[in-house]
Amino acid sequence: MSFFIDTDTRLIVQGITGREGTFHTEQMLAYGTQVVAGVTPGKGGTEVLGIPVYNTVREAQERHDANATVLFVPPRFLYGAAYEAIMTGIPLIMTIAEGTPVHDMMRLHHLAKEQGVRLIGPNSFGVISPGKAKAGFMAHRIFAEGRVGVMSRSATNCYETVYLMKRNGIGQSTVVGVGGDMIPGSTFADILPFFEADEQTDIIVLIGEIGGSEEEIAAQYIQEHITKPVIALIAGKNAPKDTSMGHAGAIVSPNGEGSAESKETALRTAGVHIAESTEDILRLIKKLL
Amino acid sequence: MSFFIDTDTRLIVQGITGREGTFHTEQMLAYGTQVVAGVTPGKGGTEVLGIPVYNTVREAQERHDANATVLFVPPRFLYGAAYEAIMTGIPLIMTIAEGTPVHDMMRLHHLAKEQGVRLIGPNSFGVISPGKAKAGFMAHRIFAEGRVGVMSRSATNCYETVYLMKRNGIGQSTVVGVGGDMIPGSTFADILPFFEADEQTDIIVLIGEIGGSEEEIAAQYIQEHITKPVIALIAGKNAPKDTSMGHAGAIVSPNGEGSAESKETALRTAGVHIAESTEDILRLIKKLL
Amino acid sequence: MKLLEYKAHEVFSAYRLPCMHGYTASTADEVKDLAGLLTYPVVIKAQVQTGGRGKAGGIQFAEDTAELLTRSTEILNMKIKDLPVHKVFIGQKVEVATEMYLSFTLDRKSKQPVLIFSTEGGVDINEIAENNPDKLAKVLIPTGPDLSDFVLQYVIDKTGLEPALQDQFRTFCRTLYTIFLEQDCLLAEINPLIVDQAGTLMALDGKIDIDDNALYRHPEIKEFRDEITDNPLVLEARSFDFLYIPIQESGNIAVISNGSGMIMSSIDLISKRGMQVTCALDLGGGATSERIAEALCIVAKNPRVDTIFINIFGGITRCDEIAGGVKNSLEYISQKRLVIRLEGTNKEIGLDILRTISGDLELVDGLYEGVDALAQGMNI
Amino acid sequence: MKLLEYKAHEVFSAYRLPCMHGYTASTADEVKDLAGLLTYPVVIKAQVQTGGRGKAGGIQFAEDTAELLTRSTEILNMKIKDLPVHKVFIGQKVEVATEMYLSFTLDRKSKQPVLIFSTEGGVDINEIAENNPDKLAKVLIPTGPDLSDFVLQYVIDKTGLEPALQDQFRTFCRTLYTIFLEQDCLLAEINPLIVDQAGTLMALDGKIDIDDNALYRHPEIKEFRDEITDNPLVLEARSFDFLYIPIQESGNIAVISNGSGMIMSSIDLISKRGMQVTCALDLGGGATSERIAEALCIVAKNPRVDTIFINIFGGITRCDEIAGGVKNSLEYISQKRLVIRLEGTNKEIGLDILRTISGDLELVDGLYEGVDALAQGMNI
Repeated sequence: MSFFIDTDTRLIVQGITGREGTFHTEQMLAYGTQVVAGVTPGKGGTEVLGIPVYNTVREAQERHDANATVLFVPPRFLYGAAYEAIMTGIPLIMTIAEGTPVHDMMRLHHLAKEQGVRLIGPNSFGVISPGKAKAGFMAHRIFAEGRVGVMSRSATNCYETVYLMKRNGIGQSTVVGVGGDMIPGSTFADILPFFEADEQTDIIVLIGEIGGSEEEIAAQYIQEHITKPVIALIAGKNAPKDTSMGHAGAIVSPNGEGSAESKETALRTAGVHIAESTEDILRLIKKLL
Repeated sequence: MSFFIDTDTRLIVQGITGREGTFHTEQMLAYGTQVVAGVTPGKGGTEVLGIPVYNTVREAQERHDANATVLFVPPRFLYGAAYEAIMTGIPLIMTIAEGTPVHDMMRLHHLAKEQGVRLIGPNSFGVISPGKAKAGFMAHRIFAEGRVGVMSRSATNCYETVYLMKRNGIGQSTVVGVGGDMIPGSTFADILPFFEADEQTDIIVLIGEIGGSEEEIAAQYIQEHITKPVIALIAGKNAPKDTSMGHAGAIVSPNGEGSAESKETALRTAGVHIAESTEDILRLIKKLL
Repeated sequence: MKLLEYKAHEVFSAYRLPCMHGYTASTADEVKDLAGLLTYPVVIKAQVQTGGRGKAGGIQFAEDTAELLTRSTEILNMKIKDLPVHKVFIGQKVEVATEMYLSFTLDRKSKQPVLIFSTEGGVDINEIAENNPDKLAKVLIPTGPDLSDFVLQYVIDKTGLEPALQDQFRTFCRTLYTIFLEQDCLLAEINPLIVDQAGTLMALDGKIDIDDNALYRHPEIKEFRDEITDNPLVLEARSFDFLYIPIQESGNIAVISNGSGMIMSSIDLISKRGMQVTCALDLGGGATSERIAEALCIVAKNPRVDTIFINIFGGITRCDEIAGGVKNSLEYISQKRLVIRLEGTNKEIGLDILRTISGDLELVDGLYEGVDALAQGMNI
Repeated sequence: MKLLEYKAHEVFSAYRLPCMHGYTASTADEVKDLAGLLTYPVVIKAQVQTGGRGKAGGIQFAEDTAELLTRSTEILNMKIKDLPVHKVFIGQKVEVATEMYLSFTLDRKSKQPVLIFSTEGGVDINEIAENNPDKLAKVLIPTGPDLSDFVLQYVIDKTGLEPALQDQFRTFCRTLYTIFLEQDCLLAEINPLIVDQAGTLMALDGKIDIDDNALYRHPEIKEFRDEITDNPLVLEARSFDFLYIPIQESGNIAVISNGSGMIMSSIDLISKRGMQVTCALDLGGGATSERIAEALCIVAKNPRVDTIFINIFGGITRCDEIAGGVKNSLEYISQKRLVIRLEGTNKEIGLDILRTISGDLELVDGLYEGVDALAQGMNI
């Protein structure tokens, strides 16, 4: 039993009638994910790929006993769609959109905590438990089922890593796209306990980057609570200060807050193995297996 | 170590300059509680009983490393004072006032959950760990230190019970006034895990009453999670329907929701010992000891 | 505080929620004065704080002034479920095309407001839930000042509300929800919510229950509080800040105590022994002897009361004040049997005072013992 | 998006926050036109997106029109930290009694807004925090539209703000917090927040940083976005929805990739081998060959670039589109060395296309191998 999504995940796709929503629903179905319903306000009563579409998340949830939702909606509609999913009490909400206003995410982050639901993303590829199910837009053929848990702020660094792993015969238990924004719905520290408790996970890989302090907070959590080996890569060591590196969250402030050094130091102190590159992650995994 | 308040509790009294606030601060000090600061907006810089008063909870908390607060403020100011305490992140907030608007409590209940702080009351006598510390207005001489945990919606029924226990040589670990309002900050089910984990507690006594469904929810929690013996009394079996019995929360709706029968049935099914009266609680405790 | 129907309509009007407009009258003369203002046919509705008015004949129609006077007088002389009708509400009769149901109430379990809507209405909501669950939608509302689109869309889709009514319905719900929040309602119910011949939604009847603890925020409503209370003892107690609770019409015992829990426990024990409590009075905390004497006088005024059980577990309330109160009121309550249990603060001083009183006070030590004494006195 | 000072003052004005009023000018002629509107003495402030303006001579005063023209021309011809001054802001000089500091920013750790206030101001806030921690208060703000009394009271008590200023301060904070929320600010800073000779609070300088992702909600501000960007390649890339990031002035390598993480990783590996990246371009996901050709042309326009490293891990981005883009832009980038790594969707088709191209493309398999090739080519 994987902890976020699995063969018994009954997934709603919010924004299923959009171009991306439809395309990735097809991909998710092809991978074996149980997509049970779609939601697009105003399109209730129609069908996409044989999947019924509803106006509201609650109706979709009630009629299909859904337990997760993935949002393929443009950033300016993310707040409304996620708010609805949170308030309907969907226990797992995965948001994909890149470019969500940070004030919107600030409110959603706290709201999800209040309502006790798990919000993943945005600016995330989603979540995949290889061989079981996926929710998001990741190219699933580069993943392989196995015993390494991965969570990453960056999609491309994550892809590079899992593909390297796959070509070397190493698979993943669950891979979570934490997302590249300033305020993620769930932080590394929020997700760590799930990997720790997951019987399928032997090693945890954390792919962080400059900006914010989630890696430092994760380091503290690892020191206090995590018994499994953790490998971390921090991207952006040579990025200039006060310059966004594409991800809204990947920015070192003028006073140096959010630097790679600070993160690596904190993680190293917590006993985490620091990788210098994606290739290096592979080397460390091999050493630890 | 008692779980809510103890000898290392560093208590703030909000509303310390009021008549009741001052009187009960004196009582709490006499009992040995560490009252470290008072808060009354506009009275910052003064002193009450030698205890410094501040304008804001944050200043009191920062200067005295406080970890709990008790609110002796009139019901119409409860929302503001509790909001401040919650948002300052005081981990334990005990509210006393009777007569708080239910819409105010609705908002505070969710806010406290969101912020991860524990809110007790209102319409509550507070919390006491006999022999260690108390926060509230309970007449502490009728309590005795011991190994029975008690939580009660009613103050008078609780007093009757603990005093009977004391005269029979049985003491309490911690006694929590859940409060008599429609929406408590913490419900029986919220508090049960603390008694279950508390090494000093051997038996749990739950004093409920008609109205709402907290006893039913507690019953379910007990069935699933509680290994210690639980004794319950439900007051109000013979109260007329659709009539408030004094406590805002003690009301059976016209359709019979919130009846004592429903509560007793649920609790009995969960393996709880049902007491017919306060005397009967004593008899059951003696049997179980 | 449960508002009378006409008062609920006043609240609706203030928020521009389409509802019945009309006039109230308390006497036949007042009805006569209204005659010229009305458009016939009219409906005359008894203003009482209970359901089942229609079945009891409390709602009648009139085609002209003569009929209006006859019917109004009839209703004003009625008792509905033992409640006398003091007031009627008279308004133009509306041709109803459809009856529906809408309410906002507080869900104590989730601690959130809940919206209940049904395209079936006019009968009790529990009946609808049982017989027509498909036509009913019940949905918890995220706490906050706004009613989200998705909540209303769900309700519309679930009940299949016809498209022509949806926009009106949304506005209607938003307004009623604003009333629910701003007026501190425990319940804001419209039943029936009707569609008239022109296809317009309208509240034909309304129930609003306002949180007593929040009445200080609604002084304009608070002043009508006494209007809805028929029991003069409740009113008298209220004027002293006591809570007087009628229990069983057929009982003969009055319970006086200093807390809700203790009152309920006392009634439970007394009832268990086959006796009946007719009323209870909650002193609250810290009452002085003067106020306690008043409390005793109030319950003594209830002619059904032949026995008064005073059960005090004093914390803030001092037993010597209780005893003083008994002493001061003795001449007014001398006809009644008195069983007194004192515990807590200044217990011994209180008992000493009571022992000096000549008369048949029965002093007991403990609640259980008190109930025992009550039973013995009644040979039970 | 970091607003220029004058634009921040415009935002303050719109919210009636007391601030500097003045005029902007981009040329000496424009300054001349303003002369008649001014009350001397005036202050002339360079409008550039960097701190340390004052020390660099970018803030000057003038007693009369002649001096104004001299000083303005001087400033308009300046470069401050390599940034040319395109605009000056001219306003009446204010006699400052006290300088303080106030800001609202986003605390990424707690995910809440944070208020920072100091009765010391005019210098960098980190300096104040270090030298005068007693005069500084930093407090997280509960998310929500209102700034609670207790938050402001704490700040006042903590910093010992003098009583005469407290009411003004409260209003000032509330207004700035409204700006912070409504304008989607990452930072709303006033430094110095001054008290003038009359005892009035006023924003003498302002920094507003607006969340780029929320600019769609602020079209009136978005149109000034290009004004603050001096790099023409950044502007050109933006017009194609690409992100062009200047890295090291002294570098010679351009990195083109399809994602922020991969760009950072590429730079990290290249730097680790002792080479230097001068710029990077993020294609985002799913770029077509036409757009990819544009991207290549843009980086090729940077005269410092002699080597372009294309590193693609294609998901939505297809490798054949990348290859097509390279082919189409070949004539514009022929002077540059090209190292190309393709992985993912349609990799083989892409490689086949590239193999048909005559020229010195270096095709590599893997990021690590790509960096190796770069190093070998530079004899490192």
